[in-house]
This record gives sequence, structure tokens and C-alpha cells, in this order.
Amino acid sequence: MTLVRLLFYVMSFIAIASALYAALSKNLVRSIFIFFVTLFALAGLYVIALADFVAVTQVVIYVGGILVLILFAFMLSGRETLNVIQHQKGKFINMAKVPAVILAVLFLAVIVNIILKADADNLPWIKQAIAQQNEITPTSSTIDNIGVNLMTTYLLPFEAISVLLLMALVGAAHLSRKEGGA
Amino acid sequence: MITLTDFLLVGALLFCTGMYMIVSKRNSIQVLIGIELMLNAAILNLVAFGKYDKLNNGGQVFALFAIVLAAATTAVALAIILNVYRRYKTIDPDEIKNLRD
Amino acid sequence: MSSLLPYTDTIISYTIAAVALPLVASLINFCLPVKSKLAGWVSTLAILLGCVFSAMVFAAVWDQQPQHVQTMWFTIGTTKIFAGILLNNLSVMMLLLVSLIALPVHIYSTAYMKYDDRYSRYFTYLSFFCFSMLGLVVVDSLVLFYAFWELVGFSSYLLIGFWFTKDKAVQANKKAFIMNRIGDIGLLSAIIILFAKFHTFDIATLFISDNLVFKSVIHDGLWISASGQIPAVWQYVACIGVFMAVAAKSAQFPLHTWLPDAMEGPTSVSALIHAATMVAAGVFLLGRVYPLFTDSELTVLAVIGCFTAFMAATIALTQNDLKRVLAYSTISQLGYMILAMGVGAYGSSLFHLATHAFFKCLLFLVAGVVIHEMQHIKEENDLDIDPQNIQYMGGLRKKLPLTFIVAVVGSLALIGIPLTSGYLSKDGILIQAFEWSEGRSAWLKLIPAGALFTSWLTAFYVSRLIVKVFFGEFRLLKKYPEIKLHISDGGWQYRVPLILLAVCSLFPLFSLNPFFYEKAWLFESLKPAEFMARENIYHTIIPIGVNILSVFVIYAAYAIYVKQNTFSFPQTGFFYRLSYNQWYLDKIYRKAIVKPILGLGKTCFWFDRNVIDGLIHLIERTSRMVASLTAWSDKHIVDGFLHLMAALVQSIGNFARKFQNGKVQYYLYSMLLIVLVLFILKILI
Amino acid sequence: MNYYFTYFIAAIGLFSFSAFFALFGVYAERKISAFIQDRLGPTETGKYGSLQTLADILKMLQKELIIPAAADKWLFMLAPAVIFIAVYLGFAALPWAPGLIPSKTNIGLYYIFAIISIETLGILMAGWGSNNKYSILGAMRSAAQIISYEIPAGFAIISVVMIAQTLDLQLISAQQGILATEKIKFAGFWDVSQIGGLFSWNVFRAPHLLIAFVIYFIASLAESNRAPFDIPEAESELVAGFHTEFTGIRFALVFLAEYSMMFLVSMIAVILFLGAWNTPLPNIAGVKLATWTTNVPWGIFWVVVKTLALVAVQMWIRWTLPRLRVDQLMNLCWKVLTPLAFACMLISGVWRLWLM
Repeated sequence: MTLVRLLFYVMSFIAIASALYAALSKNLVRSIFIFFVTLFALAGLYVIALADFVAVTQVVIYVGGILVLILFAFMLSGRETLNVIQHQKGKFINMAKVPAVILAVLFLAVIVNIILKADADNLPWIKQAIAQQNEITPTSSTIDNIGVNLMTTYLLPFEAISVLLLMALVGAAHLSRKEGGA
Repeated sequence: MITLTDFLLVGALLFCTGMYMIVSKRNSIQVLIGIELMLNAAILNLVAFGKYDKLNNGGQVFALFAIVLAAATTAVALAIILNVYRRYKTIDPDEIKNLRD
Repeated sequence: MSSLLPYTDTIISYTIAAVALPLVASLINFCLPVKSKLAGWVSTLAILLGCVFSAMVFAAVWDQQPQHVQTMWFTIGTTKIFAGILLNNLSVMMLLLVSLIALPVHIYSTAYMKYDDRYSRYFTYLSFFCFSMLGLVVVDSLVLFYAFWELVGFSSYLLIGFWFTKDKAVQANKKAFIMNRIGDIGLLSAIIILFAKFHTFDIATLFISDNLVFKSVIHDGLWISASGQIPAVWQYVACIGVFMAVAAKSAQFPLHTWLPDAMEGPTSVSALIHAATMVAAGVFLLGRVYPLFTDSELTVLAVIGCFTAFMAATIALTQNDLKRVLAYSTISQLGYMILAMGVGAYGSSLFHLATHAFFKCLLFLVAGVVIHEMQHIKEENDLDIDPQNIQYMGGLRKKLPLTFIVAVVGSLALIGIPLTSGYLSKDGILIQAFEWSEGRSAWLKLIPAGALFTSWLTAFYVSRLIVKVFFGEFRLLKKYPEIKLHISDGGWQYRVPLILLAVCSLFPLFSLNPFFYEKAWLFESLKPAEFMARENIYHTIIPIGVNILSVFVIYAAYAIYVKQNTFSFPQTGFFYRLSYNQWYLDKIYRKAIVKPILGLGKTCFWFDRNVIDGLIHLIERTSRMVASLTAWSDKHIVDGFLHLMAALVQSIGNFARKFQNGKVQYYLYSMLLIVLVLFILKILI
Repeated sequence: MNYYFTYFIAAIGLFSFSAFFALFGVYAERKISAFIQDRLGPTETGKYGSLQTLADILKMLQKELIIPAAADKWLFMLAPAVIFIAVYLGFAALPWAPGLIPSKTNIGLYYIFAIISIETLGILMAGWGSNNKYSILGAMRSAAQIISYEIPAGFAIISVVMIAQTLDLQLISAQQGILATEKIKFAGFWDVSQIGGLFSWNVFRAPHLLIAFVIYFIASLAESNRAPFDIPEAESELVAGFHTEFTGIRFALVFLAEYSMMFLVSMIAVILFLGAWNTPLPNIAGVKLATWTTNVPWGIFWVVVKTLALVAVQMWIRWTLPRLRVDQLMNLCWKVLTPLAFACMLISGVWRLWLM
């Protein structure tokens, strides 16, 4: 049991536990704040998967951007929402939710089955990558390479995403404008 | 050594949690969080596989794209939710059944 | 800069400086407060320095080794796209010409726009235009060329609509912009076709050094070159595209109507852009892509050029708006240039482009002075007149002596009287047109004849203009005897540019020999290989014929308009109305294009209203009938049976409704459930 | 195991440093404000009142921890910790001297930028958890302000990164002095690789970074909720903004976070623009001042001196300028700073391509 492996288990546990809490909590605000823990734990998992840049991006965009945005939207939509939500049927196990639980569990079973069947670690291309030393090692620095790749190999998707972001920006701004504003 | 399967299992768990939230929650914002959870599960898979692509960084780059896309999705979704709230005074997806203007 | 350019060449850096300085000036002016008087001097200084740099570049490149540097811009797949600067005789001539014309216009503008509320904005736009135009002439890649082409159109749009509070100006700039868009579509498609065919945007590779276009041939309906073959129709499409671009930018026949309207901009803008430089961009484009055109396509060009020249000249005969007359004469002269391109007089065309730039700019600046003074009178005396209408002018030669002198110089150059630059270039075109028509069909002989006739028309309308403005007595004074006149030639900012341009409109700048156009240095460096020497009879007859008759025409105009004795034109005849209404082209466009489109809209509306709605009404009525029938039968015949059916239908409906409840999550449920079942089936089987 | 042990030492050291700095900062704030307003400030406790803040801390530690009845207990209790930890984590990637950095990571700058944004979440948590109108208004204002000002700050940082071509703070620092491996040019023309000192700092290497520095400095004031951008805690409107309901040690944590944030953003400014741990003294011929004053002790000395100078400027500004209105604040951010920062970024690109 190396330290990294221990860290992996701790992080996975935190991620899954907090996600479950977010899913089961009746309190919307807590659900949002605990989702922040999930995201942070996931960032940790990315670091363990040797993608430090993605991890930090996750923190910047998800935690600094998306979560704050969600909180903002929630707080802007007024306190009444909260009151309505807090007075939901208060049982922990709700009969209405049972089909959803069954669906999720069955899905999980199926996906786990598939994962175990697929045996990802022995896929031919992964073996090949390890053999050709095309595997990221803990000491290698990837950001230079990511930057170069973004501007060369993935230029088209990069541009497409930027256009999409612009459209989303304009669309969101337009949608959330007050009625009769223009 | 942490194997790919470990990452995939964590991803699967997160994915199913998110799915549960999407189908069961009576609040659009929580549904949105469920969507984000599912997206994150997918990103985790991308990153995990991306470890074996040092040259092209396909996994990591597309993880970045997915994060950015998630931001765009959230912005638009929240704008819609706010509008819906303004009109129906509720954000329970079950209550919003009218498609007409 | 060493890392950007492959090697640092002083000529190239000078070129970049000449192009970039106006841009810098534009940016500085953009940041200045809108009324800042500094703006004018910033722009003027920039263009002055640009002029010096251009002159140095010109001296280094003209008739010497062409310069071409490029750097890699980006890659599409494996195709590398280069961008850079291409300096040959054509581009350095344009470079120098544009900055040389822009300089006096800038100086003039500092005085002309002095009291405008958006002074610095004006110079922002003007400098931006200079940047675009200078960029256009030096770039070597068709993509960059297109970009600058658009920028030129855009800055022209800004300047025409500079007084955007005037409704007419807004209409005019919209019209100009839309007309130019039509041309841009053509240019873009031509560029795309060329790229698809030759896999490069590089002008040098396409037309000059490798001359891929010239080496390609059309054979058996196929357009063949080293890089493959495609149907020949694409070659025609490319030519049509280029022609559309040329026609839109240089105001040729079907697309010329924007240019007279563009006169709504400040007069200094008209001088720089709509007389001297921007409209020449089309001719320049022709010069760049000349090898693309085959012989028959060139003939079409010649026909259209000739027709444009003739038509515009006839229109100019009767216009009363000072600037519109000049605008139509510009169209006419541009027609000459296109005609010259068409008959293969490549050098003459560009020579005429250069000389025309000077004297037309001069005439516009003169018009600016006159209009400015008329405006002055109008404001001082609170009159309700159009300051551009020549009906109100007359006898101004005593009030504005300097303006009068330079105006005469400019007009003589426009008519093409010996000792002026216009004589050299225009005779070149006429003579070569006649030579070209040798041995061609009789119909094509009409082209040089038309051009010749047009030159006499030119003499007439120019004389009419000058006579009406400067001779006779001041008609405004006749109408309002009590008004006071405080007018003069204006300060040095007016005088210096006028004198400068007037000197440039005389022969010595271009040739030491005032009579033989082929001795002009500019022409000698641009002339094509198979040039006929001065042995043909045309070389003697045409200049003499043109000029003698021109002198008569000038005298006739003088006689008609000053002495007003004996003879006067009927104001109602068909030809008068045709000319006065500008050949009804605007009306035709309105009738032939705008009206049909509106009509189509109305027809659709009518169709919707009557046919479709009628159909619906019919259906509605029918169904109502059927319904009442059903009601009757329901009531009286199959009541019980129907109740049974109704109950059945209701229960089915209720059952189906459960799945269509509009709840998103319910749909998600079902979807995920089906996916799950599929998965499980897949695993089990 | 020693390897991990040093990490703990470093963490504890950084914590005690930030705590000590907060003590010092509060005292300095009082004295500077007193000086600016022409009065004496604390004088009673200790010589010149130097023990005043210590006494305040002691008082605060003894106070009762009140949780409002309507508050969301967990969020309320966790918020100060989140706020402080977010700032404190940022310290992990700051270089103090040549070779002396708690955690050497190749994306240090990006990491700090990310970590700082977590503070917003803590503030929102505190605002919502308090269940108090003033708190939530303050929290929303603060979040809106921090998010908006992250944009000009981010672009100012990017313009430095474009010049430096790395996100590693230690490399960025090394580039601004005689330890640089590449050639450094003062204002793009004068090679000062061997001379070092003041001339090789980023603001002088590429003069447009001076604008970027000002933009970053203004934005950092907003991000640490300092005057003139302190509308989230504007006393006259919102009592004390998001920390209205906090008492005792929780309040102390919020305060600690604010002062640590001041130090953190100033230190980032120093690292990015003002030569990090590099000496301002140049080598003049034989008198090798730069070489003599570039080592670990001097490095710590220089970076602390420069940072404290910037902190002093922040305090000076707080006691000199009036508070901005919300609309003025947003106008400044979106209509002035952001376009300017964009321009800086553009110039950086051109500069890097043509002049370096």
C-alpha cells in the first residue's frame, strides 16, 4: 500500500461519499456546497492520474466558475424557492424514489460488469503505449505539450469550442435579460 | 500502482449517482448538479485514459474541452432555469409541463 | 523584428513603415478626444512620412529587381499558406501614387473639416483608409488581398456615411456597401476557385514568377494545368467573379450606381477615395490578375468599359450637381481604363490610372473649395439653396483666381489637351484601341469609335462645368441681389494641395516629350512585349483629330453657356431626359430588382391570404358540414354504439396519455430504462 | 519519512508566518491610518502600543462563539476555515529565495490563481450560512466583485506569462535577475544578463508590463476586498458584510485570511512584476553588487521588503481613497481594466515575437 494508493482510496471515497450526500441531501444549499467537495476530490484524482493541468483547470472553472454561478442563480431566484424545497416530503427513503434507486443500481451493475469484462488495463493499445514509453510518468511535465497540441493538432476543436462558448455567453445573457428590456 | 479499472469504477459510481439525481430530484438546480456529476465521471475516464497518450495528450485535451463545455452548458441551463422560475415561480421540473408560449 | 522576417531588408521595412504609419495614426486619433485638432496633424505627418518611405521604395524597386518576401502564415492540412510583401513595378507605382495623392488631401482636409464636430474621427477613418489601400497594393497573398479589399470597402462605407445624421448619406453608404458586397462575393469565389485549382494564394506564384495561370490552358472544355484539370466553366466563373469585383469597386456598368451617391461624403473624401484611389483598386486588381483573362474575355471587358465610359459621359452632360458631374466623369474615365485593359493596353491603362488620379483629385478639391464657399454664402445670408448646384454659380473666376487656374489645368488634363498628363495617357488608350480593332469584326470597331466619341463628350461636359462655374455672371447674385459675398481661395491648406496637384497634372512629371505618349517613363516600364512602334497611321491622326475637335467642342460649350446666343438645347427631348435621369438605371434597378422582390413578398402574402387561407376555409366548411352530419347521425342512429366506442377511445387515450405527460424526468426514466434493458439483453445474449 | 517531515515543518512555518504577519499587519494598519489622519493610534499597550494587537487577540480568544439560531450551523462553522485555508494553500507555491520554495510545481502560478478563487466559495458559504440579509448581500457583492476582477487580473498575469513562457514561479523569478539562463534585455534593447539588478525586472524588461502591474494591483485590491473596493463589507451600508455574525476565533480567522490575502497578492505582484527575490542593485563593472546580494538570506530579505512595501501601499490607499459605488466598480472593471489588460496581452505577444 503505497502513499499514492492510499491517497487514491481516500480521494475516491471522499468523492463518492460527498456525491452521494449531494444526491440524498434535502437541503439544496448543502447539496451545492458538498458538490464542491466532490469536485475538489475529483481534482485530486486527476492529479493522481498525472493530469495536473486538468486538475487545476477543474478547480478554476468548476469551483471558481460553475459552482459560484449555480450559487448565484440559486440565491437570485429568491428565498421562496428554498422554502418550497425545504418543505418537501421529509422521509429519508421516499417511495417515489425507489424506482430511481433501482434504475441507478441496475445501471451501476451493468457498467461495472462491462468495465470488468473490458479489462481496460490489458487493452492492446495501452500495452503498446507502455511498450513505446508513450505513458505519462510522474516526473514528466505535460503543460508545454498540451499547449503545443492545443494550437496544432486540436486547433479546430479548440476554435469550435471558443465559438460555442461565445454563443453560450450571448445566449445566456439574452435569456436572463429582464422581460421587455429591449 | 493504480490501475485503469480503479478509475473506471470510481467513474461508474459517480455516473450512477449523477443519473440518480437527474431522474429523481424535484429541483432543476439539483438536476443540473447531477448532470455535472455525470460529466465529471466522463472527464475522469478521459483523464485516466489520457495517461497513456503522452505525445498527443488526447485525453487531457478533451477533458479540458469537456470542462469548458460544461461551463457553457451550465451558463445556458441556469439562464433557462432563472427564466422558468420567473414565469412559473417554481423550478420543479415536474411542474413545468407547458411548452406553449 | 529579426525573428518575424526571413531577412531584414531595408526596402521591405520601409514598405512596412509606409503601410503601418497610417494605421498607427488612425489608432492614435481614435484615442484622441473627438474635437482634438491634433488629429489632423498626426495623420498628415504619418502620410508625409509614408510618402517619403514610399518614394524611397519606389526609387529602389522601379525598373529594378522586384522584391518579394514572405513568411509562413498558417497551415491547412499539408498546404502551407504564406503571407508577405510583393513589390514590383505595378505595386510600387500604386504605393507611391496612393501616398502622393493622400498627402495633399490630408493637408486640404485639415482646413476643410476644421469646424466639424467629429474632426478626429474623420482623420481616424481617413488614415485607416490609407492603411487599407496601401496594404492592398503591397500584399502578395490573395487572402490578404481580400482582407484589405474588404477593409477598403469598409473604410469607404465609414467615410461616405461620415455625416450620418443626413438621411441621404446613410442611404448612400448603405448602397455603396451593398454594391460592394456583390463585388466581394465575386472576388471571393474567384479566389476560392483559384485556390482549388492551383493550391496557392500566392499572387507571385499564380501570376508573376511561376505564372501558373498563364501556363494553364483551356482545351476540350477542361481547364488544364500542372496541378490537374477541372471543367473550364470554372475559369469563366472566376473571370466573372473578378469582373464583378472590378465592376463594383471601380463602378463599371451594372454596378456603378453607388458612386454618384457616394458623393454625399465630405468632398475631400470624394477626392481621395471615390476619384483617385479606391475606385482604382478595381483596375489594380485587373492588373494583378491580368493573365487570368483569355482573349475573348478581354473583349467583353473592353465592350463593358467602352459602354460605361460612353454612358457615364452622356449622363455627365446634363447633371447640375457639381460633384455628380465629376463622379460621372470618374466613372467614364474608369471605363477608359477597363477598356484599355480589355484591348490589351495594360500599360496605358495603368498610366491613365496614375494621371487620372492627379487631375481628378485636383478637380474634386476645386469642387470642394467652390462648395465650401457656396456653403459659406448660404450660411452667411441664410439662403435656401443647394451649395453644390452649378445653376447658382458663375463668374467665380474673379473671386477665386487660383482655384480657377488650377481648375482649368485639371479640366484640360481631363479633356486630354496637349501639354497635360491626361493627353499622354488618354491618347495612348485611344491609339491602342484603334490598333487593336485592326482586323477585327466591324462591330468591335465600334469600341474605339465609341471611345473617341466619348472623349469629345468629355470635352463638352467639362467645358460646360467650367464655364457654368467660373464664367459669365454670378447667377446667385442675380436671384438674390442683396446678398453679401466674402469669399476667397482660402488659406495655405487649400492653396498648397491645389498647386501641387496642378503641377502634377502637367506633362513634365511623366514625360519630357509632351506629345508622344510612348515616351513617358511610366508607360515605358509597363508596356507589353508586343508593342507596335510609332509607324501606324493612328499615331498621328488620332491625337490631331481628337484635339482639334475637342477645341471646337470647348468653344461650342463656351458659346452656348456663356454667350447664350442663338442656340440652346431642348430641355425636354428623349436624350435629355435619358441623360438627366442617369439612363433611368436607378429606376430600372428599383423596378427590376427591388420592386420584383417586394412584389414577390406581396404575392406570397396574397397567396397565403387567399389561396391557402381559402383552402383552409374550404376544409373548415367541409368539416363543419361533416360534423353536423355526424352529430345528426350520432344523435339519431348510432348513439349506443358510439358511446361504446367513445368509452373505448377514452380508455386508450388515457392509457397513452400517461406516457405523454410533459415531464422531462419521466421521459428520462423511460429512455434510461430502455437503454438498460438493451444492455442487459446484450449481456445475456 | 524525513521527506514528508520537511513538508510539515514548512506548513507550520508558513502558518506561523501568516499569523505573525496578521498581527504585524493590523498594528501597521492602525499606525499608518493614524499617521495619515494625523493622530497617534495605539499608544498604551507596550512601547508605542506595539502589543495592542496581541491584547486584541487575547480578548478575541476568550469571547463566546455565537451561532445565530436561524443559521445553517455547518456552513456557518466551516466558512471561516474554508476562507482561510483557501488563502493559506496559496502560500504553498510561493518562492522565497533561489531554490527555496515550499512546493516546487511547474504550474505554480495557475495553481495559485485557482486556489484564490476558492475564497469566493467560502465567502458565499459564510454569507448564506449566517442567514442574515446584510451577510448575504455582502457575500453576493463580494463574489460578483471577485469574479469580475479575476478577468483583468488573469489577463495581466497572462501577459507576464507570455513574456516568461512558463507557469513555474521559481523560473519566472529566476528570469528576472543575474541567475537567468536566457538573455535578458532591458526594455527590449539593452542586454543586462550580466548586470542584473533593477533593470532585469519584468516591468523594465517589457515596459507595457508596468500597465499590467497597475491593472493587477488594482484587481488584487478588489480581490482581497480592500478599500476602495470594500463594498462587500461597507460599514455604512451592510454593517460588516459577510462576517457580520462571526465572533471570537472565527472572526479572527476571517481577519487572518484577509491579511494573509493582502500579503499573498502583493507577493504574487512582486514575483511577477518586481523581480521576485532578485536584488534591485545592479552589477557595476567590478562592483558586483547584484552577485553579492543574490543568495538565500538576501532573497528572503528582498522579497519580504518588496512585499511589505506593496502592503504598505495597499494600506495607504485604503486610508486615502473613498469607496467606489457598485456601478463605478463594475464600470472600472469591464470598461477600463479589461480592455487595457487585453491590450497588454496583445503587446506581450508582439513583444515576445519581435523583441525577445
